[in-house]
Amino acid sequence: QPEPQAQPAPQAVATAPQTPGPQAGGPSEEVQLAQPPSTSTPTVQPSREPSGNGTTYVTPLVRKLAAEHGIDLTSVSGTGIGGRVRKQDVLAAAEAAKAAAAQPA
Amino acid sequence: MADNAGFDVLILGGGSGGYAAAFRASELGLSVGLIEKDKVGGTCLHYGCIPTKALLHAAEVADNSRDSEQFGVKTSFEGIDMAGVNAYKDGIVARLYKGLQGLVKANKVTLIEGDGKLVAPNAVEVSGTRYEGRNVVLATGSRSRSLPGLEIDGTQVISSYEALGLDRVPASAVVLGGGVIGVEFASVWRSFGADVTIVEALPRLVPAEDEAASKVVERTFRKRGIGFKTGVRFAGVERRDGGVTVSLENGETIDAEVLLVAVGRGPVTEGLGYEEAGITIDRGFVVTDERLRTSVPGVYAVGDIVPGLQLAHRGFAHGIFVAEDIAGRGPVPVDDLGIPKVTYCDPEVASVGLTEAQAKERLGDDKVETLEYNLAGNGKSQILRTQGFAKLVREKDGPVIGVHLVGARVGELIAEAQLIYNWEALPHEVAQLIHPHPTQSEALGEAHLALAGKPLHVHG
Amino acid sequence: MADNAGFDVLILGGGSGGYAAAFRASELGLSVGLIEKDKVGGTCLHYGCIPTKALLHAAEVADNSRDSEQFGVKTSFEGIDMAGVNAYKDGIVARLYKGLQGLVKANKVTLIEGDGKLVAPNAVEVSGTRYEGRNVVLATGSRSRSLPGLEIDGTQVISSYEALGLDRVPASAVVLGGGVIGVEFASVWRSFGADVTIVEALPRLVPAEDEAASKVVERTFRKRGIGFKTGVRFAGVERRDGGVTVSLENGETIDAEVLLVAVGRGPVTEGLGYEEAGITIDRGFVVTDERLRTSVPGVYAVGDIVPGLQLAHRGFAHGIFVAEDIAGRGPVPVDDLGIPKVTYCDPEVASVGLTEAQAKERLGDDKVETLEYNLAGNGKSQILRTQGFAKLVREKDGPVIGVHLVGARVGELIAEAQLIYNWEALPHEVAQLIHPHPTQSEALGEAHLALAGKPLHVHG
Ligand SMILES: Cc1cc2nc3c(=O)[nH]c(=O)nc-3n(C[C@H](O)[C@H](O)[C@H](O)COP(=O)(O)OP(=O)(O)OC[C@H]3O[C@@H](n4cnc5c(N)ncnc54)[C@H](O)[C@@H]3O)c2cc1C
Ligand SMILES: Cc1cc2nc3c(=O)[nH]c(=O)nc-3n(C[C@H](O)[C@H](O)[C@H](O)COP(=O)(O)OP(=O)(O)OC[C@H]3O[C@@H](n4cnc5c(N)ncnc54)[C@H](O)[C@@H]3O)c2cc1C
Repeated sequence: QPEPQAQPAPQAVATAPQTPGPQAGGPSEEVQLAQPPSTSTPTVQPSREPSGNGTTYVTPLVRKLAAEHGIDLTSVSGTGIGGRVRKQDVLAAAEAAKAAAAQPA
Repeated sequence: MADNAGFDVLILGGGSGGYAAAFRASELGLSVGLIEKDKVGGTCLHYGCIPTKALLHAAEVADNSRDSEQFGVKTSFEGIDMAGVNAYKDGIVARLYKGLQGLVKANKVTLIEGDGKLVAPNAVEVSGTRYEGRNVVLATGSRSRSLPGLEIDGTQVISSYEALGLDRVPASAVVLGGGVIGVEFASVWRSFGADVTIVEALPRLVPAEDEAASKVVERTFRKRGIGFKTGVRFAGVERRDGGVTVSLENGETIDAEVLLVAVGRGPVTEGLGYEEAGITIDRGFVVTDERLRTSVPGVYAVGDIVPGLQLAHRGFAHGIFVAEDIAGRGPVPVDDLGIPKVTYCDPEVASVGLTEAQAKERLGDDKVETLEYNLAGNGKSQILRTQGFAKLVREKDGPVIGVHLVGARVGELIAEAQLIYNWEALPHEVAQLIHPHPTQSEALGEAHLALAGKPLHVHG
Repeated sequence: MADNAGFDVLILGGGSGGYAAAFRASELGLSVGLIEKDKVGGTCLHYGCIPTKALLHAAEVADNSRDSEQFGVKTSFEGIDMAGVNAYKDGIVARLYKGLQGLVKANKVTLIEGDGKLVAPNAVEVSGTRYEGRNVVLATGSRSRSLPGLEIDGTQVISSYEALGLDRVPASAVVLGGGVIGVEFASVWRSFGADVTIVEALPRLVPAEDEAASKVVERTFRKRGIGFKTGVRFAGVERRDGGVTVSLENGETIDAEVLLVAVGRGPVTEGLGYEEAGITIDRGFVVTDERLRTSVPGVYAVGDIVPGLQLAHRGFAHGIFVAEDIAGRGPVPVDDLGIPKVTYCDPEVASVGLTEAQAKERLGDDKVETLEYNLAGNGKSQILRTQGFAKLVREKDGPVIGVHLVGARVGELIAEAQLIYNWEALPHEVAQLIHPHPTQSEALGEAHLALAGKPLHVHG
């Protein structure tokens, strides 16, 4: 698809009149514009980093499934996008563990 | 269909709890008799959830019209046509009632119309006919309560039932009780133009909710011109021509056209043969174990007659649970804490799980972490011009154990929160996923991002 | 703050993708330079998501006022005050922009204002000054595309950019393109009173969505008086005094005041030194692997310049991912399929995961099960007088792999669906939990109940 000739170039964006709009009659909350609009009040400073395995992608449902089957998630290699551990990975690991246990000593 | 001599499941009361049990039991192949003396659908459909939410939507439309200029829409608001509002409300109810009646038929549930009385642990008598069931489910629901000595006369001193039938907007009203039903009517009437004053004995409005939610509701109500007196007890009411004078224990008096009594709902269990059949009753409620079994084998209870949250969807969950239990499916008991609650006033309040105070009481102050995300940072809420927050309560290093929301339309957001709570999600598990922009649901996403230590649109 | 000689992360473009990368990198202790030639916030905040959603809300208010009588609210709708609408819209943008600028400061991001050009894999030149970064993130976003030979003149033939700046409601408009942006503007203008005709070359409106969604949108648009021609290609436009005549390949012509070209957005990557630096470009887009690495080590790309969904929250997710990747956190890549999509016309369309057709293509016809729950059975949707559905697509005996919603306000419901999809929930895992009554979110609950084989309020 060729770039069209007369695209509104981003430059045009910057120079186009920015109508601030008639703010004079605005409701009183407009006055609060001077304040940064969003505030978050953590009553306790949240720990900056998640505890535990905060960077591995596990969903609560997978986590629970793993717990049910006694599977250590760090030992499971995920087949999901980017190595996500999926439910079926946990089930497969559980199967494998069962098979291994059934193996004659 | 079973003969009278024996349904698999015989259900007394066709409200949310009763009909849910009926449908589910029937799906599971059981024969079902459902006894209802009024209309299937019960309180929720006919005198509760549905008609009140229709009024609340009409109220929203009115507010929108009144405030339309701030959005650049030129409108003149000319008032409320109460006959029109009622036609709309009744139309919604009628339509859903029709649908529900169709479902009763489709599910092959035998509907037994009439006033039932338990005459044996396995039998209910209706207009002289005895119906038996291998299992009996009590689902007779609840009705408005009042205070000792305060008589509901239906015209000047009314309950939600009469309030829903009013053919006019009262010029002024005192609402006794600042819980769910009280604040919802106060909100509607205010939007319809009435002067409203809420009287609540506890120190805050919506006292069952997190304290932070009460604060926002109170602040917004104040702005909306809804009067309220909290921490004050009702002393008495004097009926006059064209109105009432309500007096409070602190000596104050308030004049109004009507007094709405919204101090809670009590179970409908009296005179129905329950105690005679040996069923343990406590302060009018039917006592059950967590599997909703009463003290008499084969007799279950569901819905508002079981102590706990009085909510239609709890009734549904109870009904489904009991049907599955009877069918031998071994379902998991319903946990009241995992049930989402919505208060539909403007602003809406929605929550699931523990409040901050409850969490601290259970786990200890230092084991609880909370985070409040202000809707001022949420684009879509700004567009709606609503204020409020999303507040998370988590067990330190553990899952989210409470979610509290305040603001326009937030009732729709608690469904997601409910999954988070019930699936015991950790904040970072939610934070990994990005909510659609720009929606109000982003507030939940941002709150989880922040609680997971990776705030995005958050001012410190 | 780093000297010019070396930021840890140097980001070119301060839109959703760029600023999210900046904030997250800074939280992780990295020094950040963010280059922006226009305004931080980019397309989404200033010319995209936010202003369009403000217009859509004004449109909702207008429709509500017009239709208020059916709710018993007496209103006379007197028209649109476009200056007022724009003041409202610009006020929202200004407020959020102020907030975002505050966040740039709070996050200690060095904002470099000006037009940047990549002059080496680790360097960007802005107004003659060279800035270096150990890592460079390209985030230059997208702009409206047109068709070959169709010139956007900014007054009669316009893009979304000019459409957002209009100081009047056009009496009539042809909208070229029935995708997200096209249907949103069509919806707004119709609510504002314009005659609108959409022209879409593909066989249906919102062609990226499930076919069932297109059907409801088309039916509702027809009722709303929005004209549309699908499966027809644009042939040309003739500019006249006071209007345009649009001709189609089938020989038809349509006269209108303006022609809005909404045929998609193309990446902004030309003339920025990308190819010269050795970065592989494909049809204008920057090619990356799933970790958003370009072909040149140390150079990443995020947001609309990366092929895939063009959505602000995908930009956020990309930005966060890249920052965490640079910080060595090993984050999990962003999966486009798990990103919720919302189209904010009336009725809204929202989805996540696969459409029915996509699922069948991937898994085979007999491996896919679907369920559509009609909003006619949903009390709250009835109260809002909206129509639509919740449709689930599941892998047979497996998880839910697609959720599709149509109806007023359903954009807020897709956040829950997104968890269901991304957490690979089975229908019965969702069905165990009961949604609050009466909400629109119940439709999702009912759909899962039905798909799990335990329908509650479902007509066969
Ligand atoms: C104003 C108001 C607003 C509400 N809003 C909401 C809301 O938004 N969301 C929500 O979740 N909940 C709401 N509720 C609560 C909700 O209505 C109840 O929780 C729900 O109806 C309880 O269901 P149930 O089946 O236990 O009882 P009910 O719905 O009360 O049903 C009991 C049924 O039993 C019948 N019955 C009683 N005795 C007999 C007898 N002897 N023989 C035959 N039939 C008998 C009754 O006629 C009735 O139909 C509201 C309630 C009120 C009053
Ligand atoms: C009308 C419309 C409605 C939309 N609605 C939605 C919606 O509701 N929801 C949604 O999710 N998405 C929506 N989008 C899409 C959304 O806006 C984009 O997906 C998002 O903005 C992409 O973010 P980005 O950071 O990749 O690019 P952009 O937001 O385009 O940001 C790129 C930034 O880079 C700057 N830049 C470019 N080149 C240079 C340079 N050489 N030097 C310095 N700076 C430069 C630009 O000025 C710009 O600020 C909408 C888009 C439009 C047009």
